Amino acid sequence: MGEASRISRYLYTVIVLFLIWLFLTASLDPQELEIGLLLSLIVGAFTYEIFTTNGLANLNPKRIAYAIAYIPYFLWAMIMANLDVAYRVLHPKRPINPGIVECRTVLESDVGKLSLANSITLTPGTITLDVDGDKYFIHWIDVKDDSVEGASKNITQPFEKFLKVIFG
Amino acid sequence: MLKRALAIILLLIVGYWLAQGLAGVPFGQDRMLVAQYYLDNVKQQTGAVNAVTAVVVNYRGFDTLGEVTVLFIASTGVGALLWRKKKKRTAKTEGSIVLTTGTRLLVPFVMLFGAYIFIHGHLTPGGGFPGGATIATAFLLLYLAFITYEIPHKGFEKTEGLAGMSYVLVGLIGLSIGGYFLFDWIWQTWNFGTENVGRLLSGGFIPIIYTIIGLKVGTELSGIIDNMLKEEVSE
Amino acid sequence: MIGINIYLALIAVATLLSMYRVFRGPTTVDRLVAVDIMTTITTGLMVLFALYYQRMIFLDVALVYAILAFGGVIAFARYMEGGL
Amino acid sequence: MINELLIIIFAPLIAGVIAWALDIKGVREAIGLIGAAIPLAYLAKLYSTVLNEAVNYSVTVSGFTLQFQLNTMSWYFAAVASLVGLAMALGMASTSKSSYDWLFALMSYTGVLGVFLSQDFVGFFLLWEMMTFASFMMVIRRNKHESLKYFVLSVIGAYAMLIAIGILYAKTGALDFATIRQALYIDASLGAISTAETVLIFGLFLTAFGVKAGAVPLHVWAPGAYSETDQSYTTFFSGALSKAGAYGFLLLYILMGYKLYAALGTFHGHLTFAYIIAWIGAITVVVAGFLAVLQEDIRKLFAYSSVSQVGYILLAFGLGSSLGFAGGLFHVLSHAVFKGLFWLVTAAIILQTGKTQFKDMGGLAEKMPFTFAMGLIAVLSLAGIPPMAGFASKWLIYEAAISAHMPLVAGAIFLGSGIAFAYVVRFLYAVWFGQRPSDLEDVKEAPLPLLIGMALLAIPNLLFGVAPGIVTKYLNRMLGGEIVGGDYYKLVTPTGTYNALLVTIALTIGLVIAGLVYLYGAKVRKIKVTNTYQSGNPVTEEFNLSIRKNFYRPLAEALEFWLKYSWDRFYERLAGIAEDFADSIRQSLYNGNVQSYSWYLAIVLLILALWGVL
Amino acid sequence: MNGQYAALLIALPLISAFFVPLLKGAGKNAIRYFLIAVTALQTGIAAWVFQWVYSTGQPIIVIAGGWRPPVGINLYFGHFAALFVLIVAAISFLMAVFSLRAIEVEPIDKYAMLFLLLMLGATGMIATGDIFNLFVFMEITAISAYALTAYNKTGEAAEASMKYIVLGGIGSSFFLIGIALIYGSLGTLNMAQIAQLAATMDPTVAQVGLALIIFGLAVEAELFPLNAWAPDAYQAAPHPVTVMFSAFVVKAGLYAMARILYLMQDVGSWGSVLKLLVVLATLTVIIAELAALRQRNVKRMIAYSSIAQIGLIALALALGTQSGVDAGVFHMINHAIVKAMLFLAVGYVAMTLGGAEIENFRGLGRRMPLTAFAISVGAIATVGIPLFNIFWSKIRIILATLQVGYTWAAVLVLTASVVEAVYYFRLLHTIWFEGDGERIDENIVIGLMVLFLAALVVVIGIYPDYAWNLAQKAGNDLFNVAQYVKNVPLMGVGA
Amino acid sequence: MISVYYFGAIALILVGLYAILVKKNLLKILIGLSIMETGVNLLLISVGYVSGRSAPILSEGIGPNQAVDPIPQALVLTAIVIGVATTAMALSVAMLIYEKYGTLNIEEIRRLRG
Amino acid sequence: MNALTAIGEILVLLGTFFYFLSALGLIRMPDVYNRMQTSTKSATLGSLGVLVGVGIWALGTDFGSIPWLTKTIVIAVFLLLTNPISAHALIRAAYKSGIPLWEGSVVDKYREHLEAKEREEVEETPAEEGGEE
Ligand code: NA
Ligand code: NA
Repeated sequence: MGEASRISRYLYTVIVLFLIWLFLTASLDPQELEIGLLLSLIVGAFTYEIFTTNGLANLNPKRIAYAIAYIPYFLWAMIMANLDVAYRVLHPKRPINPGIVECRTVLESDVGKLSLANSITLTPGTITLDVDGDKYFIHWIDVKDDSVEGASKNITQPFEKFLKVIFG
Repeated sequence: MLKRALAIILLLIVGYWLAQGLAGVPFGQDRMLVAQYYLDNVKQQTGAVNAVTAVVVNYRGFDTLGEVTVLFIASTGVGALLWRKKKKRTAKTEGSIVLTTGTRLLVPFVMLFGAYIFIHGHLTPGGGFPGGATIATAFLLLYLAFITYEIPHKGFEKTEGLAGMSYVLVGLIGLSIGGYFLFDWIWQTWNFGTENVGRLLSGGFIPIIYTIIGLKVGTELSGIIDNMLKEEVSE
Repeated sequence: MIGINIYLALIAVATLLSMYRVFRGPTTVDRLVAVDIMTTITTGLMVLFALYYQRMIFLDVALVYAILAFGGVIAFARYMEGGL
Repeated sequence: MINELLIIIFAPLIAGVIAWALDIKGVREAIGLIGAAIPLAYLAKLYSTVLNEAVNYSVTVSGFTLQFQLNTMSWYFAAVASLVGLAMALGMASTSKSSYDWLFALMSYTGVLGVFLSQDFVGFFLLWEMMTFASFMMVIRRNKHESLKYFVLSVIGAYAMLIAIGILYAKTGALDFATIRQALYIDASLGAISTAETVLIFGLFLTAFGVKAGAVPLHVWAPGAYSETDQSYTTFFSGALSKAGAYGFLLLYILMGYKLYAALGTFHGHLTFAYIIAWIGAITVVVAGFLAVLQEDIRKLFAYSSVSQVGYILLAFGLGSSLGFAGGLFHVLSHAVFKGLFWLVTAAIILQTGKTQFKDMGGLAEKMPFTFAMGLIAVLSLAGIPPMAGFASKWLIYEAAISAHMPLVAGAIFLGSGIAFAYVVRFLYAVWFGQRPSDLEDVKEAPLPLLIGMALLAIPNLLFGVAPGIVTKYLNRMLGGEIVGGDYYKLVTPTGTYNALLVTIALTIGLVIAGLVYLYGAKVRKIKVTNTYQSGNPVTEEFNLSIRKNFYRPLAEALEFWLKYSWDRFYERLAGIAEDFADSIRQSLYNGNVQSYSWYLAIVLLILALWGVL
Repeated sequence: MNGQYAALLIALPLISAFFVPLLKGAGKNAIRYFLIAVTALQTGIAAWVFQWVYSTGQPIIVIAGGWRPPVGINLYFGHFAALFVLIVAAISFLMAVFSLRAIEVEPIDKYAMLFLLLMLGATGMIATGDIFNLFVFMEITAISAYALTAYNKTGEAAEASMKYIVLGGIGSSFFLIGIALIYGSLGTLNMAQIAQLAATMDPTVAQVGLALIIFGLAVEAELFPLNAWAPDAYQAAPHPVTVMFSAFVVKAGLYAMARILYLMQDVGSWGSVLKLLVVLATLTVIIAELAALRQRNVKRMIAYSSIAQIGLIALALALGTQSGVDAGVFHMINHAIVKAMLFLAVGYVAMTLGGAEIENFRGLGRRMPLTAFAISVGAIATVGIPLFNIFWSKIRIILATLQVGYTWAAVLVLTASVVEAVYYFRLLHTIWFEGDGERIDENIVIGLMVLFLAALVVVIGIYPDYAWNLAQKAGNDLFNVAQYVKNVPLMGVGA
Repeated sequence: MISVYYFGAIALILVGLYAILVKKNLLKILIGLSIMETGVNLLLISVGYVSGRSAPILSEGIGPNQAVDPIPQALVLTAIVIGVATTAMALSVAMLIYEKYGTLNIEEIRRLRG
Repeated sequence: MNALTAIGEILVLLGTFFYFLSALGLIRMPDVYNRMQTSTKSATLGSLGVLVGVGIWALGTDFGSIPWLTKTIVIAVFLLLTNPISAHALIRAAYKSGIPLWEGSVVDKYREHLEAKEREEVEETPAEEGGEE
């Protein structure tokens, strides 16, 4: 995926920053809005180069829709993960069977990989140890299948269908 | 072992003594004298809602000028002590894609938030120093994630200097307009923002000074980090 | 606010347990993990305090704290990985 | 109009500075001489005024009022000093080629005069220090070790004086002599100043003045310092500067005599504090005398001799009677003139021969007849042979000791005289008579200025020897009573009478007879140097005794037990211990470990805490 | 001009220090000359303030931000501050000139900044009228001093700096605790108001607070045994910086100690604090003199000597009498001049001959006569020979000490001074009467500076009245707290 | 009555001082220094606390008589920055020492003494 | 007491409970890897609960306002993003600083990967360094 134009990237950054500003202040006071916009413009100017490669393309409605849909899915997975934790922590025998397994991902974008890694970390029994290209090394508290394919199926694939659309 | 025992005995006695002294300053009692004056007058005298900020920048602005100076000294001192003709980062491993990408996403936000902190100094807790520290954290993250990252040194040093000069200049303008060094001429002479107390564009020169401080602290702390993370390259 | 004591008790116990891990180690990373947990818990505690004192402005403090703590943890983690 | 007192005091210094700054041969000496002569001239001019009333002058410096006064006593001391000072300048015109010497010699001259004229402790101390500093500068140029000794002892003395002055100031609130004297007089009955404090002040002053006077055991600097400088300067150094110490003792009487009496009482009928001074003097006379005898170096000999002679003055003052004072004061004058003369003679010898050891000298009487004559006068005066000034003063002291019922002290005077005779005889013979070493064949008479200087000092030796009444009459006036009776030529004390004129006449007749016998009687036979030793036996070190070398070695062997105990070595060991102590403090306290340093902080905190908690 | 413009004494060094990074491109010499220009200007302003204060007899009260004390922070340029700020500026100017040659260590721009801020810190410490502001300025001074101590970047320099940091850090922490106690008890930080209210303080709080503040400041003021950092720092720091340490940094600490001491004289335990200080000061003199005795490194030797003199000043200031304070202030002036000259000369020798070991001083009298002359004048003056300036202040101190009845202290201090005489004597002998060597061309500018200082030493020695007069006025400013309180235009908050 | 805050503050101060007095590693000593500074800051803040009152930010219904003392808070802000500055200096000095001496054991960092 | 406060309070309660679980995991798990497994997740979820809970709760009070919720959401999102990154950084640090896996661990693919990579580098020495940037 090639880089978007500078203007597109800058505008995208400013928009995101201004949205964050709105959340931070949650105020429609024109003074806040003016200063917020000014600061977004300034900070954006310094940071857009590292912030985004896609620029405004990220605001594609399909992506946003998938992203919104991803939230409940992910939250559910996370709550499950925590119940799993509760079980393991509170169980007197500490039923664990840990190890480091390798998975593969189909995701290509950096942000996509980051989201996948974070999702893995926050969901049942897994933490991303390292990412090298398309290889994910994952510490798994209860190793069920130590082959690459088996692990991928268990760990990465459930998230990828969303993330593939959101981040490419 | 004996040394440790002696140290403990000694410290217990000293601690008891300090406690004795503190017993004369009962916890939670209202002993405000000057402070009550601040609380009673802060809004109309300085335009700030945050009394701490008013104290820091306005009533005791002289301290803050000193504080800025202290940090400047530290930055200069670290730069001087770790000065090398050629230097380079020595980190061995690059951060993983998780860290680098996370940093990319976070840096603009952290910087914006830093600016938010110092621009709202007169309304909320915070101000130039936490704001500056937040901004410096953004640079720290860049350093941590990318082993090849370097701050634009020269620009930062000049920013530091300019920010410091601006602070003193604001004070000197006060001296020439109001007759006193560090006089808040925006609030007290121009009466700018007096109808606005509690909103962003108020607080006299506090937002200006906090912006200056925020920039200065941000660049200084980043400079310190930069100096500490680099080692001499022998050639 | 029926439960404020319960929350505080839970948080206090959690902090104490983490503290135990901080002192106990055995490895530096163990301590770091415990510190990381503690900072997360403390962020939550600050937010709770904001509610308790009915001061929204404390939320900004919590966020600053979270940012600085994150920077600190990453710095130590990277250092443990093999130098900065 | 600049005050005359200021001119008297500062003329030498100003001349010295100018001479030093110009540094032109000839001009330097001329200016120095003028500067050295001015005080004497002014003192002479003011003589009659002083007899009637004191001349005062005061100036304020840094909030301190400096008072100067020319009264009968200060005139006397100043006159002695300026006489010697002029002689010194004359001597230096011959012996010293250095503007450095001129500067500091004249500076010390100013210091001495200032000390005598000061009427308050600030000026006194200031000028005392100037005098010390300048004399130190004269020594340091030539010898480090000796100057270090002088320096350390001077500093000790100075600080002791400073503390004493300070305590007095704290107790009386004054720094001028008149008020202090008054206050102490009153306090003698009130007793607000405790005995311990009084003793402390006394002890401190004793130390301070004792150092300068060279009193045993504080004398260790003196032999070295006196000998390791320009000998013309030593004329002044030993002749006048050491008198400042003696003057200090006198000052003690004036300022705090009554208080000391009240505090310390009497001992065997004598004032206790005076008794101490007397014994210090007596011991100095004897110890330094013995040491003088044992010297092989002409300068060292006279150095010890000087110490010993100043002892007489202290001894006299310590008798505590008017007669004692009269004797001591007289001896101030006579010692100044005869010892000054001695040093000029020594300067001449060293200048002309380049030698300082007795063993290298001999038979110089023929080569330097005038100098020899002067030396003879000095010898006679020092040995206390009438009709020299030295006899008159010693006689007075002796009489005073007898009438004060201090036989042991009187014995010391007697013993001292005997010892003095022993060493001057050696000087007389070893230098002037006997075989002349071959390398001294070309020796010439000393240069003219030096000779004039000698003459300047020789005349008073004779004059006040023949007419001691001139001095005693003045002293009577100074001390306020008919203490020594008689006329110009006759001294009458409660226990004896000395008619100088009679003695002079008798002696002159005797000398004339002896001269005739010498000219027409015995024929001197010249023999080879080698023949003088041991009847032809091989010369070995053990038995190599001659008047010129190890002459008094048997005495040294006899005194061996005592000589083991050298004050020098004692002080050196003391200094060594002090330095080792300093080193151990340095190494153990500042051990370089920041943790130890942190402990120091913690300990201070602990002390603060304990002080708060307890 | 309005008296408020005395604030320029703070503003100028600050803005100049901040300007240096912008000047970096212009080259090293530009920075050096800039430093000289700024310090010269600062000296000019200080002279103007001095002139103002001493001609009107009234202090200048700079009111920061226009907030009258105790609401705002005020600077108090009384007779003491006006005099010492001038000394600070003048010595800084001389050292800026000296730095032209003495500083070869990179980076010069940072040196210039730290240099200016060290000057600023001392100026602020002397001028401020607020106790916490004093802490801030103390830290400015201390931290720039830490950096400058290590500036040579040798192992020794770093070591010295580390010691300074650790001890200074402990000291400042406890100082701050003291401030917390006093603030907690009185609710104000303004010095004048503290003095006004001191009598009303809880006695225990007052005692602990005062003790802690004095403890903290005593570290900066180099009182034994809190001074262990000092010889190392003096030895390792660049020569101009050593001069500044000795001439005014430590003086600022001493001043602060004395100021707070006298402000709180209504506090119950005041007398015992004084006694404790007298003991510490006496010990400082004795130990420092002993430690100097066998030093082989002349710079270090003079450092110890400097500490001893500081002890003497502290002794005078701790006597609790007007005459003691006057004497102490007088000694501060004299010591600043003499030690500036000594360290300057010794530093110059060390630079030229490659070290400050005693061996380097052999035959100095022939090799570098002017410098040797300066060292001699300094040594003689320090020992307290009359007709040199220190004599007058030393004797004043001794008299004041005895007046209060501390005979033992006077005796001990003077006894220790004998030791001082001995080691200076040795140094002088080494310089003038030992060794030999080629004549070296001495730098004319440094020579002029040295001569100027030597002339001051002698002029004050011969005519001490003017300086003594200044010292008395400054001492009165320090001692007469009632007058101080009256001079500060306190608004009616609380009291 | 000594409050728990005072107690904590004193404890921190003493712990920091203990580290300085006992630990051999320079970095540990510097950490001790930092702990001590933290304790002092806590103490300062505690001194300014007034029971039942809120932060001195006069918004959200907090009036001049419902706020705690703002001064100690302002002071602590300054003190913290000063502490940071000191620590930064100390660390770079420690780095320099390590570079020159090859150790951080303070018993071996003793070239200057006596 | 209204619905918002009730929801908020329940969320806060759940959040603090997960905090407790997280800390318990720190104590109970046998090695640093497994401790992270249990604690990171629960701490993050706990924060989510507490933060959003407080935001909602505040809306139901008389002093509450929308900014309460938006601000807490910002903080929550921040933690959601950063906590796993910290965990990742920490576990990598643990592994790279040589802390061995728990003795009961069944597999270590990462070790194999690293060893393979090392062999590759040894074989083709001038190969470029593995940077993903
Ligand atoms: Na975190
Ligand atoms: Na986490």
